[in-house]
Amino acid sequence: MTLSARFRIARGAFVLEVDLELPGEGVTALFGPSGCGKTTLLRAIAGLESCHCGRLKVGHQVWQERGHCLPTHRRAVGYVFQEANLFPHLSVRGNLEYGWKRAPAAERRISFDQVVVLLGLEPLLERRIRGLSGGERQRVAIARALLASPRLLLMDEPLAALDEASRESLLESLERLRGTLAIPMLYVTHSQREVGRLADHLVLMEAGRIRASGPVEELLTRTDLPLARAADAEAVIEAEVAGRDERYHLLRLRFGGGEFLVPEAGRRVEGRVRLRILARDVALALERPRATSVLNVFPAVVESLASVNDAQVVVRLAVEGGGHVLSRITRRSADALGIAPGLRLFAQVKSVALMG
Amino acid sequence: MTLSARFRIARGAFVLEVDLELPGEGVTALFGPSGCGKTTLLRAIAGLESCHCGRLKVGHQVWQERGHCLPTHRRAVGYVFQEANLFPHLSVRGNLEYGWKRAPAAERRISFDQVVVLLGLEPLLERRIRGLSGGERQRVAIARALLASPRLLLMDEPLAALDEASRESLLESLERLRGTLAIPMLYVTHSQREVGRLADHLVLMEAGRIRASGPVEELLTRTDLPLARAADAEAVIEAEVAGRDERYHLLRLRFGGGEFLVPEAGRRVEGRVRLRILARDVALALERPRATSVLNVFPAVVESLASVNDAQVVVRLAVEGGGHVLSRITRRSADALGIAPGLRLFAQVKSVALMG
Amino acid sequence: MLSGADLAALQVTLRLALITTLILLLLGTPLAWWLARSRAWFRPVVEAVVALPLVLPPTVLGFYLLILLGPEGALGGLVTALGGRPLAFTFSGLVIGSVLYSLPFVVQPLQTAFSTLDRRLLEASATLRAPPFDRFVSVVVPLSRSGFITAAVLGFAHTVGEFGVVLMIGGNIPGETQVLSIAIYDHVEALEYTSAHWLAGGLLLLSFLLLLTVYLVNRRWSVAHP
Amino acid sequence: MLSGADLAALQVTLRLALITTLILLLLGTPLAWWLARSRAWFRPVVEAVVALPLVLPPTVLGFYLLILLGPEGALGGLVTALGGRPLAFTFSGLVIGSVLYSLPFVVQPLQTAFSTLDRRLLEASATLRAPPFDRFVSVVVPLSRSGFITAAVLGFAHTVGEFGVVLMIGGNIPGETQVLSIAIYDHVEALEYTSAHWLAGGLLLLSFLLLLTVYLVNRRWSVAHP
Amino acid sequence: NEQPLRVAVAANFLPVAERLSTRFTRQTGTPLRLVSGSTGKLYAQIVHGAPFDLFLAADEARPRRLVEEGRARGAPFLYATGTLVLWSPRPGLVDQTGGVLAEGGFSRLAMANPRLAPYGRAARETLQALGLWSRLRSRIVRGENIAQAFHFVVSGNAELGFVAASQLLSRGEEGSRWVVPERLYSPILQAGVVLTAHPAAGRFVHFIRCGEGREIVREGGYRVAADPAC
Ligand SMILES: Nc1ncnc2c1ncn2[C@@H]1O[C@H](COP(=O)(O)OP(=O)(O)OP(=O)(O)O)[C@@H](O)[C@H]1O
Ligand SMILES: Nc1ncnc2c1ncn2[C@@H]1O[C@H](COP(=O)(O)OP(=O)(O)OP(=O)(O)O)[C@@H](O)[C@H]1O
Ligand SMILES: [Mg+2]
Ligand SMILES: [Mg+2]
Repeated sequence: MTLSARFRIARGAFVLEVDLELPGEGVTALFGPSGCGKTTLLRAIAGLESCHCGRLKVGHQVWQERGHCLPTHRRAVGYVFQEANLFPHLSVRGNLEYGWKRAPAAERRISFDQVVVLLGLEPLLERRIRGLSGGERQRVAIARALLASPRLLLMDEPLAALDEASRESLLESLERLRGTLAIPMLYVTHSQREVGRLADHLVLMEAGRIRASGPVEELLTRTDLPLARAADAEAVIEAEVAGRDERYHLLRLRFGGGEFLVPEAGRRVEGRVRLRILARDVALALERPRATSVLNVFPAVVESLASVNDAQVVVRLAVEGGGHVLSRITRRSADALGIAPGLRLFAQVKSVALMG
Repeated sequence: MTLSARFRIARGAFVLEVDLELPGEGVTALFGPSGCGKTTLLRAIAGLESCHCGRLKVGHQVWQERGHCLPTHRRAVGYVFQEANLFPHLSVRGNLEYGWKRAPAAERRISFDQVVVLLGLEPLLERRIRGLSGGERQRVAIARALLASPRLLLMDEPLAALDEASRESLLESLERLRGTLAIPMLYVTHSQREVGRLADHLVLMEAGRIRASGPVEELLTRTDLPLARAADAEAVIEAEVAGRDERYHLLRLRFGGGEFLVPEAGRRVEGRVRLRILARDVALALERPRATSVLNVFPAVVESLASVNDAQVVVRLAVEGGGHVLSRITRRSADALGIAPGLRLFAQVKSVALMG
Repeated sequence: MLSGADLAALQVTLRLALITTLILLLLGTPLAWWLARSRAWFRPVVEAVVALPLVLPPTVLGFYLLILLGPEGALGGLVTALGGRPLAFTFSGLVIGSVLYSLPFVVQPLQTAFSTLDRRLLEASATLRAPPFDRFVSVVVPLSRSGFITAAVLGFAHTVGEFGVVLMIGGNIPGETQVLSIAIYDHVEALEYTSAHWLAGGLLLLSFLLLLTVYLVNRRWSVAHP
Repeated sequence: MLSGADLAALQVTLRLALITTLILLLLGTPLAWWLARSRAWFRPVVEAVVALPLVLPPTVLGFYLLILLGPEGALGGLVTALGGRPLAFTFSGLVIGSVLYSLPFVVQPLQTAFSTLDRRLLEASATLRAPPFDRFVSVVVPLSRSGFITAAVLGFAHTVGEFGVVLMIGGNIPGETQVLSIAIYDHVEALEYTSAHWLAGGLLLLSFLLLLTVYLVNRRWSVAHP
Repeated sequence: NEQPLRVAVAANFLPVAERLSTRFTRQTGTPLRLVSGSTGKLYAQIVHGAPFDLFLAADEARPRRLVEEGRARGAPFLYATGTLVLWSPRPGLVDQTGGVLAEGGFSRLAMANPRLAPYGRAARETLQALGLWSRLRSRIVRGENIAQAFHFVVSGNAELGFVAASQLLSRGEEGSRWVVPERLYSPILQAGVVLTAHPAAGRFVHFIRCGEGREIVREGGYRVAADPAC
């Protein structure tokens, strides 16, 4: 199943003009500056914009095309709006049950109680919407969308109003949902962190157009795109669990000719795992550093580099065995090391984070 | 001028009970998990909750007390609501002018055009509210509050809906405003980054109560508070500009017996500057590392440590000449180094960021 | 105090008001919905036409209705041609007249309520699989409660007090088309002031209790579901 | 076609409807605001009382007003005791009667509009230094536009078509208290059908144009400021 | 320069009153202002201080009552006697003897409300005298006044009805009619009464009863008895 969309929507001076082919599984992040048209695109996919605006196919089903238009209520999308948009005349429970009751029992893939627990809504169930805090509203909105048992989940900055801890736990839940429910998600976010954390596929928007679209690993490290040059620039790579330090709860991960030690953070994992490596956590050296242990060091080849600001550059490195990482270093170091495409060197990683 | 507040507000099972003394200048960040009462506190200060709920003094002026209550419109607070809350019947310009026209000309401290430029609202001025994107709304809301020429600025997650770039530029603008306008701000945020970036004073809330309140430098590094244990844990310190590398646009900063090289990022600074140092960017060693240059290394003394998770601990270090930094290391390293309060060691900083 | 005829009139009145209010809500709701959402150029025309019956004195409106419903009138002719009973002097005729005359009192408050509704809630409801009619019932109706109550109260009360139209096309037949308002009027005209006072007082009391109940229930409801 | 008396009646009618609508808006707005926001226990009682004049046939209401306003009535007695002219059979009396009878048509749509208003906008306006009355004018009024239009239209149209009350307490004095609705009624009663048709047709046309203008302006406005 | 004379006129008499008024004003220069309404309403208004100088009622009872209550000056006077007619716009429906009533070839019979309007009372008395009252009761539709009864018939909603001769005359209606014999109902006496000391009131009353007005009243479809007061 893939999602193929082609829209042209004009709103005054703003024009959204996209032609997209998205994978029909996993999480696709929509990323772009404020006002670039992310919400408009999501609305068009949900059928909330005029149907004359384009063509949309989800799997083998045509959702809209000239002359044909599946109305929103038959698209079975779960939509988490940018502003929570809850029903003020219903209690929290009433809001949650709204879509739940309307979804055919056969299509339900998750139980009411599961969702309530997942989003920590038990104490709020009988509350009215008016007294809820911003974060609580957002959680109710996410739960409501999940409970409608959608075939496609559209989420517009669902975590923006949440604190770090809730966001973290929700991200984990969403990651788990992605695995168990196999609902494809389109996920709008302003946070590069969430992109790296959650997304498989990334769509980069700018001023109503698609700037780039592709697998997250690829796009995050392309130095011609703004992501690699952001303060939070990071790479996502795959590594293999090579061992475990039971005493200190550390994992030994093998990757690209090197080995990392990574805090286990309470989860037992086996086989292949995904890791996030921040560009600023990667230092470069021409020789394998001798003073430190071999840990967290691996050989790499410079692929490209780009300037971040006056003082810093970001370097894209190809890693042995596939994958890319980024390194942000001062221009001075880059000059000192003579960084140029093709140069072989060693990357030292200060810290990595385990995903999913 | 200080702000002293004492409120008791009950909402069903939730009770906000605070007794606060805040500095009357600079930025005070309100930080705490979703639903802990931040919005309620802001509303009470603005006079939007019942006036029987407590006592509030701003400078020498009593805003509320038993029997006496200054109504909201005479408090001259600028309030940026959590949901933008713009007037749908007015254009963007109409929204901006609303408070501007009502503020006595003598109290105006910033011109209409300045604010419009600051928030990049020129192209939106004649637009209606309905078509604005989430981020655009939020920017209009901030501008509207600023233009009311408030004596106290209350901001409820003003940047949550913005992308990294706009957030960054707005943060800069707010920092500049703090300097030029000298309006005290109360700033609710979920982002530890914004706290470190913007705040002078920090109020930590939990379940309707004040968990801690004090200068940011102090609270960020207290290992008994959740901030130091968060993934984004960081310290804010002061350093002195010792020199400048004109070619590579780097600043040499002297601090606590060590020296840093920091990208200048386009700004010329002199004298003392504030720096943010992430806990995970600080490595520890018992001896001054010889392999690397002396750069970015300084002596420090362990003050306290706390566990972050199974695998990691965070260490609070006192730095020569005052100030504290945090270091997050694996429990294994901590054991290997024998970290304990009182231990003298060397901290190596991978990267620091300049503030303000 | 109250004669049998008065009681019959009370019964006719209540039946008329109830049926009229019901029909008005049924007709007025889609009309008001259309008026609140349509962008057609002729919407203002329809809006004006809906309010128009108001400006005619009820008796005069009744007079024209009488002509319209008569055997030579457009409507009456049609009805009799189709084999129906003539409508004048029947209860059905009363209902038609009352519906026409009270229509704006039902349509306009509903339109006001509908047009202030937040459309995004309807969008939310559509993404939650609710088809259009379901959306209307589960979102629009509860959120426009206050508009519906106003519409029903104005429609009902106005039909109870309505007089000229009913008098004209009803023919004041006791037990059939004589309503309470006419009965009171008759008492006043006949200088039977005592009976008029009693009847008017009773009507006021009854209506007051009815209205009070509506508003109390509404209030209780709104405390529970604000 | 139209006699001098008819023209005088037209003039009285327009004056009456305008003045009544104005007074109704002035009185109805604060009342509706209170009803929309109050949590007092007696609010439902007030709501019911406001709707109550509706259930009495206008002539009967007029009859009681006549008693009240007449020289021996409570109000009339008071007025004359204070040295004022008696109110019955004067234009002022008409205004009082019309205001009373059309009150619910103005109060209820306003109340509906006010109660669906987003309170957070009022809070925003308060933080932007707007004192209460300013808030009302700059936020509540524009956002309740549709409620005000409904209120004004219903109030105006109902006063134009209103009849029984005016007839009773006005005394149908040409050039003074004879309004158009009564003039038409008189023509109908006097079997002067042609004059009645012309007058009714003219009134309908005039009102239609007036209403159309209101709705067109409203529409243009709402396109410009949605 | 003279205050206009305000005359409250029963609605059914208004067309005639208008003609009277024009004539009178032309003759005497005294302006008249006619206020029409149902007799009951006018009576209530007079009781509550309506500024009328003269009251021309549709019955005899209310002027008498005003005199009894001391709200009038002088005695009530008769100014016209109405004639009841059974009429249908359909030619041939009403025969010259009113036999149609007994035959019952109709579904609706219109008349004024007997409780309120003198013509209604007369119509009831007629039916009672013919012994048809209870039989026809269910087919009767009642207008509030004689004008409404006329509307019912003229609009075709009632096939026939008891109306006033004056109405038929003023409208010039055709169709079929039966002038109900006077013996079948007690006379429909329309009386008036002077209410104030307006100087023109007496003159106008005299104009109606004895002068040129008398002829106008008769032309309007009323009978006028020989008046001893003239
Ligand atoms: N009527 C209009 N005239 C001009 N521009 C419009 C109009 N309506 C919408 N727009 C513009 O369309 C753009 C896309 O809006 P959209 O809500 O899709 O942005 P977004 O990517 O979701 O932004 P955000 O991250 O701030 O929510 C915005 O720049 C908005 O100003
Ligand atoms: N009627 C009520 N009954 C019970 N709890 C209530 C009621 N009204 C509000 N609350 C609770 O008060 C708490 C404080 O809300 P507030 O909006 O101040 O939180 P907040 O700190 O701003 O959270 P957020 O960051 O999510 O916006 C919330 O937990 C909310 O659920
Ligand atoms: Mg958006
Ligand atoms: Mg909040």
